[in-house]
Amino acid sequence: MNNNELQNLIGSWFPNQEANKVVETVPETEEGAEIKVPETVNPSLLSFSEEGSQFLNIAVKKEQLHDLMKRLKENPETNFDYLFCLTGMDWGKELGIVYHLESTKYRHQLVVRVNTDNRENPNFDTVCDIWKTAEFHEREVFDFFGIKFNNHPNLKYLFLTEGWEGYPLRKDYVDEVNMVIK
Amino acid sequence: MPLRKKMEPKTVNNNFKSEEYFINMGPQHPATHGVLRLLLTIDGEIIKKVEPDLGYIHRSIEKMCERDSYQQIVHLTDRMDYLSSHINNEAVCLTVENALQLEVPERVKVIRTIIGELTRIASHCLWWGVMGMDVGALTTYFYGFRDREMINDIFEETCGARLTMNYNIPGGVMYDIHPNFIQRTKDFVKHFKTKIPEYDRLLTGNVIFQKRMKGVGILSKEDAISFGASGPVGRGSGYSCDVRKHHPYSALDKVTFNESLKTAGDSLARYEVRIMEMWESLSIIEQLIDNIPEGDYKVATNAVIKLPKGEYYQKVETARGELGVYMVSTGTKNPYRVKFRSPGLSNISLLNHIAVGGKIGDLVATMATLDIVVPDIDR
Amino acid sequence: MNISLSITKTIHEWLFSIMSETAASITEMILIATVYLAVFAVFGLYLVLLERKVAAWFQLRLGPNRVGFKGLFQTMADALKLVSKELTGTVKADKFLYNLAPYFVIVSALMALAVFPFTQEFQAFDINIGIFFLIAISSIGVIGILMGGWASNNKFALIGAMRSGVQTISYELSVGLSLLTMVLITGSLQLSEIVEVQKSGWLIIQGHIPAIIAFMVYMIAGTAETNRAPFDMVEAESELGAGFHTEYSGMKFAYFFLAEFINMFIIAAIATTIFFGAWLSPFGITESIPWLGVFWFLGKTLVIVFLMMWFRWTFPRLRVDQLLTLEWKYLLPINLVNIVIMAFVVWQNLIIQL
Amino acid sequence: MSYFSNIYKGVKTLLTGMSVTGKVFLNSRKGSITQQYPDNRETLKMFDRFRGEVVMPHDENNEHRCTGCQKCEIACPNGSIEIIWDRKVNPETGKKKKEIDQHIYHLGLCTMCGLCIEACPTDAIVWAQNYENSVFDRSHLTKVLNQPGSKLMDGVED
Repeated sequence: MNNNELQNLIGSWFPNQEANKVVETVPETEEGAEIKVPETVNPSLLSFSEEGSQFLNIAVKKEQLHDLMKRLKENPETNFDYLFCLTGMDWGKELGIVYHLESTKYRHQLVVRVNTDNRENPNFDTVCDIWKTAEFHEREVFDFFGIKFNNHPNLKYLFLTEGWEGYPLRKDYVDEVNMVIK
Repeated sequence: MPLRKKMEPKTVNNNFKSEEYFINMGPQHPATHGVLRLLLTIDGEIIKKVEPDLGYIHRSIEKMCERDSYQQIVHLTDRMDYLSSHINNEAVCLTVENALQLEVPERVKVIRTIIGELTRIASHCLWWGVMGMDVGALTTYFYGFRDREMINDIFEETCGARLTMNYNIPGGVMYDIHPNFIQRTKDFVKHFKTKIPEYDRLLTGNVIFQKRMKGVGILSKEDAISFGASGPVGRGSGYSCDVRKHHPYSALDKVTFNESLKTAGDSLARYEVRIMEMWESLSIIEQLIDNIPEGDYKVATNAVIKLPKGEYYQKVETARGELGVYMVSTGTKNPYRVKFRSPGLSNISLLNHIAVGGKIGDLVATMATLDIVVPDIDR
Repeated sequence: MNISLSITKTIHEWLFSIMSETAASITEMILIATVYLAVFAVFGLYLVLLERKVAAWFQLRLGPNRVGFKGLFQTMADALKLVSKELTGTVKADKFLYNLAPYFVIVSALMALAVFPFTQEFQAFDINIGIFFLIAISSIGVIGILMGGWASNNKFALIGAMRSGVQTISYELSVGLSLLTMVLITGSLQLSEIVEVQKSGWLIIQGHIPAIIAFMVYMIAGTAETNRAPFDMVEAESELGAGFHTEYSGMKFAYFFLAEFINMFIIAAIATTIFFGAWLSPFGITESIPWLGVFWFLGKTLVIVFLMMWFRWTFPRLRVDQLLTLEWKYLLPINLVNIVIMAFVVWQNLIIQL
Repeated sequence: MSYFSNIYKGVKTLLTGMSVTGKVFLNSRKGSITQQYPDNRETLKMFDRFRGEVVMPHDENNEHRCTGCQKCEIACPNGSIEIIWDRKVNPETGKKKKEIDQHIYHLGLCTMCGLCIEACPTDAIVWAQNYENSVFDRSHLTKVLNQPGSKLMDGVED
């Protein structure tokens, strides 16, 4: 499936109803795929972009993250069964996660991003019930960005020692002793 | 910040059943290949739970990349998966070249591919030796090293270093290949073709080894995909995940080779995939070594490389699996964020899944077939 | 040997002339024990050197070649180093058992040496239950290993010790039964008599097929008895670090180490005595010079020791359950059938006598 | 019957394995792959591209090619190179010219990546094939590459 088709299909899962209303009644059938009107996508839930990246990017609200991911994996047309990269990001004001997905069946790739501007207590839903590899990668993100994952089975420091202060990969992390800044 | 506080060991809270006990395998343990620590919950000899505790060799290479220029990042990747350092370098260089839309000469592509495949063989040689050692046949180690030394000599002559070569630079390779390179490589290929059958006779066919490996540490294809297994670990489970096939880079689209696949998913399958891969790498080298095109060995880049604003992702197949480089640039001379998707972290995460229910000996053998390099996991 | 024999005879007569009979025989025993101890401690060190050299030659290496001529004093230097090292131990170890274990292991190893007939005369004790004594003694050593592993207060050591217990208890069955097969021919447990029987052909030739099977079973079980690769579950350095002697250092570790090599020598020496005619030369070529027997004995033993080293440096290690499978599903049934075959051979007098 | 064929096959594979090691054992006199390092210093020759340490070659007039442009210092990822320089007046032309005072190289920090030598526009620094870098004190690893009293070769411009 190329990027356009993917965009249409995924967009159809989040039809544009009134803003702020959490989509609960997603259409069960896949007929929505044929309707080629991207404007139907609810812009407050989902937005697409291909700018500055070789993949199709989906920015999703964190409330919709788990829902979207589950559908991406389980829908037979998308079938994104391989999470090949899970990256924590510090965008300055916001913290976020970038998921790189691939389908081992169709070999199409997709990037899903989710951001939050809550730097004190950032949290997202875990996806490790969807892809088991996410367990360790989410723990890595938890180590270095302090992003918490709801429902994660074993969320504790993976690399850092217990009681480490600060989140080393955030941009505002300071450590005069160990960091050499050029 | 006081350093002392950071050095305190992690405390462990486990609720045991009465028969179960707890063993701390590592960080200094012969089978963990470095400083990996495994917290084992054991019932007699049966493994109940394996919990890897990582970070003993974490150097925060990703953070260091954020302060380094694009040329300087390359040499840091040598220190991640030091057994396939050339391929790691290549991954970063390809990312930068793609971002700059720089077309490197054909000669560079071929050189990179040949050295990459030699790296893969060298890595598998070492793995084979260590694999034998982990199951108790100590002699294999030296036989593996004998053949690996020849590759290291080739590297030293051309790249100037044996392990952390830093031979790739964005835009090409650092020097042209040494005049002896082609002859030495051919000699090696000839030599090694007689040695792989010897490997098979010494270890693969051995009845004890077969018994140790067959049906141990079974990983199904679905789990392999879900755990993000890549490289020989994934291919041993019948999961076609060779980046060289699916997303060919450098000169790999010009050669023909088979993807080594086994469907059993046990330790023996992973072992056999690596042995098959050595044959495939030899065939790739043979296809390319006589046809290295003439031309420049690098194209000039600016002294200060600035990537256009955007995000770049490049995956390559290292000896251990899929290495991804995710680079975010804001247009300055340093990357905004670099993430290395290392094959080791995904592969170690499935250890608990496949080792539970086996014996301590099985755990060691299974871990050896995962081919762990700890700096690659920790970065 | 006449000179040395006359020396021993002189000492013997002198001892009995200056003190009472009881005191003299006790002194004599102590003297013999001291000589054995000294000789076999050094011999054990050279076995270690041999192992290291052989390993090196199997592994494309050179082996120790620095200390002394071609490295001949390497293990001596190592022993000196070990003597001078601090004896460390764990805080919560059971001190008494912890300290006792190495002596237990080394003493039980040395005790077995007493009965070997190095030549016709050169045998410290010729008891009439020689083989029985050897089997009994060789399985006592495991108690020392169990004690050491248990008392160390270390889980790796404990696992190693428990594996050792399981292994020795299983495999001493096969050792015993394979020797029993040969006893059917000799009809005696006394080692000197067994050698006497072999004057008309070594037992491995006399007993032909069942003897060869018994020898193979004995070699496998004997390698397992000494806890050497491919049966080194006890140490299994890639699994347990150092196994039962993880917490031992210095001389106590050296005792364990030495005992392992002396045990290997004992297993090979038993095989030599039972299967290959002890000090008898092939076809009686040096029968006229009886003291050459010691060289024949050592030569045959070292060939078997080399075979065990060859095993060690070639094969991967078995898993602990496969170890038991091998014993109880393969070696033991084969052994039992083999005894029946041997009994048939002896009954029908199918023995090959030269 | 498979019981006996298993035993037969098993023993056969074991003997095959032993034949491999046995062959090596018999050829052990010439097959050794180890080197006896301190003894073979004379014959141990590194490849000409071997990265041992960074040196600055001087000619017979004690002149080097370093103009003090500091490109190597910038290229170095670890801060192994520090250049102390000054502007001095050339007595013949009367022009002020950059001249190095000390080219300091911390071998202990160097990762042998070769970026400094790539960056050098005048080939003033090159790799040396020295492989014996152990010293008794860490401070010995900090080296000044330009010899005392040396000066810039004529005609070298960056």
